[in-house]
Amino acid sequence: ACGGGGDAQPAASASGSAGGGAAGGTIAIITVDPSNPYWKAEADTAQAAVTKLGYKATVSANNNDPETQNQLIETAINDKVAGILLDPAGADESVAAVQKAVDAKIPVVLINAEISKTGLAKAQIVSNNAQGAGLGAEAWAEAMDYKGTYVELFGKPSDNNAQVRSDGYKSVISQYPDLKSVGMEIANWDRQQGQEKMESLLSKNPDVKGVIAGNDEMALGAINALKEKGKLDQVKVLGFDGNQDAVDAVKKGEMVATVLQPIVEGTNKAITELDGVIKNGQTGVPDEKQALDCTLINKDNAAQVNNFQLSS
Amino acid sequence: MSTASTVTTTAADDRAGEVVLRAIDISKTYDVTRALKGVNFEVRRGQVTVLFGENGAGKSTLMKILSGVEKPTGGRLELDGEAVDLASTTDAVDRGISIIHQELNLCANLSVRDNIFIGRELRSRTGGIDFAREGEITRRLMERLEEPIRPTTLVQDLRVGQQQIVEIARALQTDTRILIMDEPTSALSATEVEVLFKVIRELTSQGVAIVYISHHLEEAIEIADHAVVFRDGELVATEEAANIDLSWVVRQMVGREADYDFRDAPREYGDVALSLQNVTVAELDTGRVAVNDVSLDVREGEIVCLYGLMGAGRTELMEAVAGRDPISGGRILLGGTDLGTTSVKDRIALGLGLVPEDRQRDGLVQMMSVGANMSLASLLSTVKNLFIQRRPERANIEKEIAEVRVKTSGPNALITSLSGGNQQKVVIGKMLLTAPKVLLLDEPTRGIDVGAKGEIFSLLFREAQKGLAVLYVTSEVGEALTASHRIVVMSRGRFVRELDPRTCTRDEVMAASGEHEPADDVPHGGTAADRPGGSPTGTVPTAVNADRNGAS
Amino acid sequence: MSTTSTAPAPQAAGPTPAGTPARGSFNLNSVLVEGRALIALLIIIAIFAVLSDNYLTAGNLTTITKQVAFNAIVALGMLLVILNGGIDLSVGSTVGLTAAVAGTLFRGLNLPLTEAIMFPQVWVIVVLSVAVGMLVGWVNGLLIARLNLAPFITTLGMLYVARGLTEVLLNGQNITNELSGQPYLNNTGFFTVFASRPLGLPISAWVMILFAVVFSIVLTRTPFGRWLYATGSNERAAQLSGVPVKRIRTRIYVLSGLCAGVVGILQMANISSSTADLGTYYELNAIAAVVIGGAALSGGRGTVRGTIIGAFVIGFLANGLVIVGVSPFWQKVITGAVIILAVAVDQIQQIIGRRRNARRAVAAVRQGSATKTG
Amino acid sequence: MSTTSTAPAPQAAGPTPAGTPARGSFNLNSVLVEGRALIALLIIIAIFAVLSDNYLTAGNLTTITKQVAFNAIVALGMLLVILNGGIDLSVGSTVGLTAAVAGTLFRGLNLPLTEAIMFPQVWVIVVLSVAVGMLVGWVNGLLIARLNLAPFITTLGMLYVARGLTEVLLNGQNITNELSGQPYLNNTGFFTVFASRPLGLPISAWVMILFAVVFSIVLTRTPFGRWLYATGSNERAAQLSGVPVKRIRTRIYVLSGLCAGVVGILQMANISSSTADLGTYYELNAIAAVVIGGAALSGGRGTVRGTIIGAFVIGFLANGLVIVGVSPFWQKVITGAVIILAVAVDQIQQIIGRRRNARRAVAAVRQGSATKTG
Ligand SMILES: Nc1ncnc2c1ncn2[C@@H]1O[C@H](COP(=O)(O)OP(=O)(O)OP(=O)(O)O)[C@@H](O)[C@H]1O
Ligand SMILES: Nc1ncnc2c1ncn2[C@@H]1O[C@H](COP(=O)(O)OP(=O)(O)OP(=O)(O)O)[C@@H](O)[C@H]1O
Ligand SMILES: O[C@@H]1[C@H](O)[C@H](O)CO[C@H]1O
Ligand SMILES: [Mg+2]
Ligand SMILES: [Mg+2]
Repeated sequence: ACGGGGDAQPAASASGSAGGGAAGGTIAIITVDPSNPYWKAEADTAQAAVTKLGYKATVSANNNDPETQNQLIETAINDKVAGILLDPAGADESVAAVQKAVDAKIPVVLINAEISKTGLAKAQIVSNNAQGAGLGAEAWAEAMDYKGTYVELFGKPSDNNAQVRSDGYKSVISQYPDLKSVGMEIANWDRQQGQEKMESLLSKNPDVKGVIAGNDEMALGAINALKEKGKLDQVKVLGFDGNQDAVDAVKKGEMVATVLQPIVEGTNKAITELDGVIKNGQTGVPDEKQALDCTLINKDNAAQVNNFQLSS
Repeated sequence: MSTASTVTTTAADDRAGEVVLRAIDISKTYDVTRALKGVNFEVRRGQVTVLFGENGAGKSTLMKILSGVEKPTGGRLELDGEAVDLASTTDAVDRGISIIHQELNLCANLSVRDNIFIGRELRSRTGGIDFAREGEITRRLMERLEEPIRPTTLVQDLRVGQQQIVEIARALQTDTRILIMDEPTSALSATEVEVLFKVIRELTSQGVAIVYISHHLEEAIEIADHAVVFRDGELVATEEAANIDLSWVVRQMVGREADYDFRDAPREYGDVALSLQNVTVAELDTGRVAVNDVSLDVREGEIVCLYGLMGAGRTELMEAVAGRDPISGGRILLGGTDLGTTSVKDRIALGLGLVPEDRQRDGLVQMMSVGANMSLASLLSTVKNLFIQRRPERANIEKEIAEVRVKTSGPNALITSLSGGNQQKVVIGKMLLTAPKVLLLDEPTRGIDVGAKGEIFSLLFREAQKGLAVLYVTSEVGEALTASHRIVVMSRGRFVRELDPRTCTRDEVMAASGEHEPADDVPHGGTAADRPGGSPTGTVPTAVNADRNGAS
Repeated sequence: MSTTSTAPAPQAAGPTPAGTPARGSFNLNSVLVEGRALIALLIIIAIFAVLSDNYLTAGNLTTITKQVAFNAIVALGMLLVILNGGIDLSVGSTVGLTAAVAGTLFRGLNLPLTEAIMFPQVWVIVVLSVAVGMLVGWVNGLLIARLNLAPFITTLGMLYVARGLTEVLLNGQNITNELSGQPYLNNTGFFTVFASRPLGLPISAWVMILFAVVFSIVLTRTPFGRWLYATGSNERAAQLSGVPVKRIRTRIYVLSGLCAGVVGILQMANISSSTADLGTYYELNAIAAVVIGGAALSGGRGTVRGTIIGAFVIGFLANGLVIVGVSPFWQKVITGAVIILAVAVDQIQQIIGRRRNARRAVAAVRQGSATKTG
Repeated sequence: MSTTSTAPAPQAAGPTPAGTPARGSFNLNSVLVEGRALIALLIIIAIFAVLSDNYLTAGNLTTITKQVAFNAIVALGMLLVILNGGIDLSVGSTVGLTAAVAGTLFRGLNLPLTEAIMFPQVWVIVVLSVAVGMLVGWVNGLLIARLNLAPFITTLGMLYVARGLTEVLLNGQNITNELSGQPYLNNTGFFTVFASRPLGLPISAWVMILFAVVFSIVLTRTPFGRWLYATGSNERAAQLSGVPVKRIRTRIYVLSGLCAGVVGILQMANISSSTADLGTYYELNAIAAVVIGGAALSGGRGTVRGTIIGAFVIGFLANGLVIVGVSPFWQKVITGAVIILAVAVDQIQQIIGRRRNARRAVAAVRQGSATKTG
């Protein structure tokens, strides 16, 4: 398959008008796992925005599986959609899939996570996980008084963000030699697994002082385990995402902080840009990679968070 | 509910002979098979009605209908003169009809007691099972059947004969007015049959009606009050027991004057084909020595019968020789080569095959066609360039179907559509197709009608004539005496005696097996002592008994 | 030459455990098959106890027991199904669905006509949700018993259906805060009951004990139990004996759904929320527990005690691997290996036993004939 | 009245394919059991074709075929295992492990003594990785055939072991860029071969066709095939007929591992990387395909054609649901329901057929006796 040299702009608009169904054609929204509140917000936001712009929307989930993603992209191509909004399953693994859509002259905009090649997607709108992790870790370290033992709950290993956040945490924590890691377990972004792993980690380290979790669900699981053992007072927990349960926990002082990913804002932006490409051949934004900074959520601003948006 | 194991009726029964159950114009169709065609049949109080008929004649089908297992496609039943509709086995049991099925229907993982009371548990005051009472009743039933099995023994630890006793006990446990026994004795020893007959007489004297089916014709004639003969789904003859004899039965069954005399002609034997030298077989799970240091030579063209009682260890020996189980001592030589630890497959290739005892479990591949079953063991002989060559395979199958005279619609018919006897012929044909030098057969005629028995033995004679060495197991003396060149008697894992069937007597054979004491302390008129043997030659008209001990 | 023994016949006199006849017959089996599970359990405990001081502490044992309880309760339902010769792959999804239903009920029911929202009381919520679990089981049971569908594929289909319904119900939202209820809605008290710890043991452990005792009695002392063992071993024979095989089959799937439903409620209390993923993979853990506990997947063999031990094997292992600090990747490898080893143990034992049996038997024969000839 | 006719008996006259005794007997089965799969397939295609214009396009059919191919190849291995009366839950993990091994080999082998890194050539990588898949199958086979362990629990254990090893190998990282190879390392060409599309069909589809043809011939025309059906239906009888049952059993697990290994390589080319999750849940899809295709989980019944159709049922359904735009939550519900319906179809047919047969028989008898008496 030859890559269809040059830019695909005219063809893109052509395929846009060719797209069947609704007036503006169909936009395929491929999210990761809408049974997780975070991605659910992403999918819902996208769907609402797409519909508002007069397109028909199909929503599907790749479950972080590149193969499923491949299938979904190919199906979208066959369905002659006008554009694709994709939350990619893996930075490297998704390159080929995006390439396929580009070859079929269908514009793709990426949301939430990036791919390792530029020049394919029209835009890559991601929250800055490294920056967010830094923010969170700093706030947590401060709450820890820069000393003490801690454990880490790691997300799904196949999801890039798990490693990025873990690395981001560590780059901050490594500056404080008195913070000591005494255990790391994988809990696959999942609340129940987070709780079970935390229970066992607590047996191993009864005096642990802190928990850093790759996302809010695992952090909330850890909080449950700590509550049950009556140790929540002595342990500082850090989450990531800014989902509603976590924000509530922050309000109650159960969680030190979480990091809000501006997913609603980012998704709206992504759809606007995709619409731009379909209608005018351009996103209207100069850069392909657009990192949206994350916001630290602590007791001070927790009350202002609603559905992944911080009202000021 | 009276749960005692006996039936409460007066011993002196004046109403004996009354018809209690009547089947009127019963038909049964299985898809395309018409198993019963408008049968009228009566069961009489306090009497034994015996059913005769070849395999597939429809006997079991009728019994299943009488006991609520199957529903007829036409006709009706009358119990005590009133129409009944038996919706299920429970329904039938509630009306006093129980059945001992032809196939064992036990749960191997449960105890004897649990099997006997399953489906009609005795409850304790708390609502749970009253194990103590159930156990006690079981114990008494076992005493009555003279089989000292503990109520808590698991059925899987019993030998087949004992399992059959459990089946019988289960039927006795209910309040039965009509008891149907479909081949209850196929795995029983002569002693056990005697006990059963004693129990049957007790029951009839109490007014219970018995329906009895067996392919051991003499045994059946002995216990009969009425005889009924089935052929091809139709009831073809009814007669009082006083007026029947073996030849009448056979004539009615096969529909013509039958004269099966399969005594093989004497002939020269060839070299030693199979040689067992001090063979010992231990049951691996238990360490029990099933076969204890036995030696035997079988020559080409010779037919050796291995006679013995249930549990003598014959099956273990046969399976070990066939290579399924390892021997733990001694040597097995086939045409001079030590078989060592060669596999079943290699032994078949070398010319040694086994027709196993339990054809459903070990002989047939139920999901396959007649043809595929037939060619299974000899498949490699039709392989060229890795592929099965269809035409030669087909030719082999068709030749063998004709050779062993399987009654079937063709090689594509499902094996399960054949009658038992025909299935058995397929299993034998399968092994013959491997061109064996030595053929082992374990109870090749169990549950098979006279006609088929005769055919199977004449088949063996023909093969032996061509040089095949045959070693077969039987539990029927008649069969041992008439269809073999030599009898080896096995008892408790050992070969206890070798006999010449032309010179020895029935009693000698049985005595050697430890089956019973000499024939005078017989409870019932002398003949009952003999294990009634429905042998092929036993069907020779009238003079059977005189003829018997002489043999060719 | 007293080789024999299995031959169960004449030693009528022997010391039969009178009084407990029923148990007697199962005991023989159970001792054999539970043996391997117990051995595995003891080895695991010994190894980890040596490797970590924090393993055999009261606190950690309580933690393990709590985690084990969820799996054990599901496994008890699975045991019934497996005894019947079936399998239930839908239990994990049913756990999730039950919790989702309960969560949704806590959030209040929109009554269609009145525009009002109804908030059921806690006990009503619990009963209704567990009933949903039973309903799933009932559908399984009907399909399997009445339509004769293969249990594996039926419950596999149900695995997807129930998980999908869970996601539809939750619609991507976790239900958390509503679970506490509101005094003015009259639906508080959920956590008070289900997160309580009578005598220091979490409620899930008590439920496990209760279920184990009840199931054990049902299996060994009632006709239903006997019938279940019978259907799993020889369905036709059972049917001809008047055992209502279809009804039993339907019921055990309902009971399996009940167990899953109860665990759904307990887990919801445990993690203080309903999430869409809840219960994923529970079916595999439950099956592993039952089989490690000595049950035969072909039906007819298995015990409550073995199943509980099997669940503890898995629980002690998972916890120990974390406590000892084995890398998370290797944890999976070891778990898989232990599952295989646990069931391989008695096969290996048997093979060794067989060899020895054969040797002994032959020795006995030789000696016998030597004596005779000599 | 060609309805059910499970009883295949005497219609001797019928057009039985003479000269093909074995096939003949299987054909009868296969027509019956594949019937439902075909019906399901046609219904699915019809529904979606009506709902979307883009469904029955050449492009979409090619896409579906490619997607189906992965599942179908794994399912063909699973078919062998199921014909034998077993099950292989480890195939999904084996797909992942094979891809991980291949990826690792692309990254180069650290030779311990020389400090050098060795880069094997592409064909060596492919052969070695597929061999790893076969090795996994061989271990399964040994445990199941020689130690008599239950296939379900053995391969469940192996599911964990292989997935764990995959994660250990990848250490949580995905391998992507190395797969293209480097000219100076002599390991390029992987994608050229495996991502090519001869005659417009992706390579995976060609492999599926190749495997289907070969397996079909093996099953119907060779002793191995005949023996496999025999062992699945009655192992004891097969053994006494000289069928090497243990060897066959071992081999089919090796073949199942081979299929999984090949899919591992194909998938790696398809998604251009090795990931730790690759192949998750493949076992369930493969089993569903085999069973929808008419195989009996108890063994001895099933065909290549049915399995391929079964895989297409799943593939057409998954694709159609996305094209039509059904919500992801409901997709699961529908998928589960279709799995159940697909296997229920012929049961329902049979039940209806049986009723009719019974009615007819009664009528015939009535008429018969009427004639007689009349
Ligand atoms: N379930 C069934 N399905 C189809 N055909 C059957 C079924 N049961 C019996 N038949 C057929 O019905 C006929 C009568 O069988 P039945 O079992 O009554 O014979 P039988 O007289 O008891 O023979 P045997 O002496 O071998 O026990 C046979 O042709 C048999 O193949
Ligand atoms: N599957 C089995 N499980 C346990 N014990 C068995 C099994 N098969 C046979 N036995 C035991 O082996 C012994 C020998 O029985 P077997 O049936 O082989 O003897 P036989 O001489 O062949 O007699 P027959 O075949 O006529 O019953 C019996 O005591 C029986 O209990
Ligand atoms: O950003 C998302 C969310 O944090 C989710 O909770 C886990 O996966 C990450 O990629
Ligand atoms: Mg019969
Ligand atoms: Mg025998």
